[in-house]
Amino acid sequence: MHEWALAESIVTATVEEARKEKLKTITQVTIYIGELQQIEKEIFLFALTELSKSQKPPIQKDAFVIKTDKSTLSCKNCGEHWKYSDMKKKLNKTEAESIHFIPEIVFVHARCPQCGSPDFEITTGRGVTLSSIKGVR
Amino acid sequence: MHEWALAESIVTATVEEARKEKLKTITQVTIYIGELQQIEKEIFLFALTELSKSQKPPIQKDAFVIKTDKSTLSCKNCGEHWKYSDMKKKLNKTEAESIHFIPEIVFVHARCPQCGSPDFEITTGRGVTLSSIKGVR
Amino acid sequence: MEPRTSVIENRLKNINRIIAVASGKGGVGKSMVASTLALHLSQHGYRVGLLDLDLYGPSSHIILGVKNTFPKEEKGIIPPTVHGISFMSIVYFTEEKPSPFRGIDISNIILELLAITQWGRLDFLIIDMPPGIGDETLDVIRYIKRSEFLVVTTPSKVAMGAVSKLLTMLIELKKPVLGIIENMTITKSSFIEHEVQRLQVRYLGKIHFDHTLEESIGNPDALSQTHVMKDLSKILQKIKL
Amino acid sequence: MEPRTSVIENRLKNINRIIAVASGKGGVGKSMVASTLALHLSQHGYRVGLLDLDLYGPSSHIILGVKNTFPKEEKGIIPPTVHGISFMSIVYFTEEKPSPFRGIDISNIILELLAITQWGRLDFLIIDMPPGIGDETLDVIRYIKRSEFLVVTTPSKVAMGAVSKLLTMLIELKKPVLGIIENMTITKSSFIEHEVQRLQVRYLGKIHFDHTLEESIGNPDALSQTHVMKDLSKILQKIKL
Ligand SMILES: Nc1ncnc2c1ncn2[C@@H]1O[C@H](COP(=O)(O)OP(=O)(O)O)[C@@H](O)[C@H]1O
Ligand SMILES: Nc1ncnc2c1ncn2[C@@H]1O[C@H](COP(=O)(O)OP(=O)(O)O)[C@@H](O)[C@H]1O
Ligand SMILES: [Mg+2]
Ligand SMILES: [Mg+2]
Ligand SMILES: [Mg+2]
Ligand SMILES: [Mg+2]
Ligand code: NI
Ligand code: NI
Ligand SMILES: [Zn+2]
Ligand SMILES: [Zn+2]
Repeated sequence: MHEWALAESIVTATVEEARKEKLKTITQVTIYIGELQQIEKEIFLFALTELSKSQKPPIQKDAFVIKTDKSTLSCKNCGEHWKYSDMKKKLNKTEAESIHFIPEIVFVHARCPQCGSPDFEITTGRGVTLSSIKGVR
Repeated sequence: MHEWALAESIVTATVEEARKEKLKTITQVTIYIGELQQIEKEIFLFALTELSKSQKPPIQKDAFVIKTDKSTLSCKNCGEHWKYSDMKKKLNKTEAESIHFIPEIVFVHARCPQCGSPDFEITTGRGVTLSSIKGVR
Repeated sequence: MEPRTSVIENRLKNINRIIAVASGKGGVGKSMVASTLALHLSQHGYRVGLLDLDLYGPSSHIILGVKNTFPKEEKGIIPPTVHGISFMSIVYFTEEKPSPFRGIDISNIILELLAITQWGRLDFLIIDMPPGIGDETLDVIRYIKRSEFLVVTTPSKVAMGAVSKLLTMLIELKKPVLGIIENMTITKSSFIEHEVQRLQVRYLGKIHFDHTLEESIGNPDALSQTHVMKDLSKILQKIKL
Repeated sequence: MEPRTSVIENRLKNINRIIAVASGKGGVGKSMVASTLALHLSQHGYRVGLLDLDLYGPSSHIILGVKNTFPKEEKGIIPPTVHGISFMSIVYFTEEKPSPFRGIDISNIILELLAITQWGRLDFLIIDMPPGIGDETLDVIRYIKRSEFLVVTTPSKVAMGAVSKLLTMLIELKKPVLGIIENMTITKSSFIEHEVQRLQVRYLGKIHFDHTLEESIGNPDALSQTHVMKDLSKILQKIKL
């Protein structure tokens, strides 16, 4: 349910940007959610819709387009690339929940599957990003 | 004259890469030097040529193409973008020399011209990079 | 577009004052001062939050004896209350395992924590800073514009070397510096006081080296009875805290 | 392509052993141990280099009293010799100004220093590490594969909290750990010794808290006569240094 806080960041950023761009109505907001963060899409969309009510400029009810970004990781030590989906099953519930709150916690609870190093990076699909906003001027 | 050490890194990396790619001769090595580092081009080219002698695979005498990369900086605090060439005159000789050795020393001796923050980044033209290698297999 | 930065102001808007306990140098007592400051304020009836931003070596939970708690998930995360203090730390998520984070990770973690933590209404948010002038310090300056700095040093030349650098930067950036606390003094010396005067920052006083402090670590009630707390309280009077 | 990484091995190839003095925790005496260790080795006839990688709060130059020197530019940069030690530090370039570096900058600086410093032939290179498990530690592990770690802690639970994390990581990564030094002991306690045993790392002994140490800072001849140097020498015998 901390999805609400992230939804609020999206709505706030959207409205800020729309004001800068002098939009009268916001018609489309495209959001990517990184697989790593394991956001509950329904809750997230519900929060977005609730928080969008009575914003200025108004956000159309069906404006939100949510896409999922596959998480890929790569190792600085050995160069290996891998997918979060392959690694996920090794994490227990508490570990996965911690990564849900803060994606970088993956460096605490996971290792490069090839060399065992914690010195890897999240190449794609970290968390929630605002990709584009469309509207009418 | 510490250009020699950087030239050595280029030659070592070039030879490593050429071996990986199973090249028999190295015909072209394109190098970018970031303006920020104020590398002496002649000395650098001289060092490259000297160090290239008796390498395996051999590096052709006129293989090196050295291009200069303009240095641009941008501020994390206020968003300002600027060029190193505009900022350079504010640095004294010792400061410029320190940046010559370690480009990141620019964060010690320079500030964002708009807001005065040291929290800016080097967007382009930091130091020496190896851009491409061509050869015959 | 980075959406998290937009919501930070909103998250902090019901907090009256934000005080970062910083130093530049490690091991000078930042965490000890931050924790006892938070305890002191809470005991004086203020609503207090404590945010441990030392992500590699979080210490405030050790000093305050925080165990077996976890934030509540509710429109964000709500920090558990520990001895009257709303306490947030990376330790809830790391389970005391090593945290091999690079700078970019540190920055992302701080942004995430600031974006999702629901502090509610607070009189004071105390931030326990790590050493250095790296991503944590730059991000506090960048994202928490109204933070005030309380700077801790020890009497040593070695400590003051790093502390002067932080002070010089804070002064240059016109950040409010509440003053300098000289911690762990043993012999009489005015070295730090002089150095601080030279930098035109307020010297707040000394906290003496307390040989029995270690026994009180992990026990807030005992901590409140230490000489450290007594010395700190005197110092805090000077800045009306 | 990053050319600098390719030349590092070449730069370090004439160095017999590389010892990183680390801790995870700040203010425990890493710089003091690194500096006195370098002095000790140099006085025993070894060729020694000392690299201060604490880029925010470099301290070794303060402890050794290094002043008015600058590296020589010659096919790279040659560290000045200070009391027999080839000494390299960011301080040559920062002139004691603040160093507001982010993680990516730290990584770039370390790479640049490793690529351009011409150490020549050395028996030992000692690295004075900063606190934390951040870019510096990860880069030493990444780029200096044969580094051995000498870990410093104080007797405190707070210090050991951070130190255990570093140790756990070094053990997991199978890095050689020479052992743990317990620094600044005042009272008798076997807390650290027990903790260290639990982690199956070698406990090397104690360096007592030295009330008069501060007077010798900046003066290597005086430092060599301190109790700290005496305690350290005993410890070093155990690991044949
Ligand atoms: N006034 C004091 N007297 C004795 N020990 C102290 C005092 N202040 C702090 N300490 C101890 O010093 C060590 C470093 O303190 P800590 O708060 O962890 O420093 P930092 O957060 O700056 O790294 C800890 O072991 C702490 O218990
Ligand atoms: N054995 C000791 N006795 C007394 N003071 C010490 C001792 N070891 C270190 N110190 C002092 O403790 C402080 C921290 O030491 P330092 O080497 O700077 O730690 P670090 O490098 O781990 O941050 C310095 O002021 C130093 O002079
Ligand atoms: Mg990483
Ligand atoms: Mg910067
Ligand atoms: Mg601390
Ligand atoms: Mg140090
Ligand atoms: Ni959630
Ligand atoms: Ni040069
Ligand atoms: Zn790997
Ligand atoms: Zn700016």
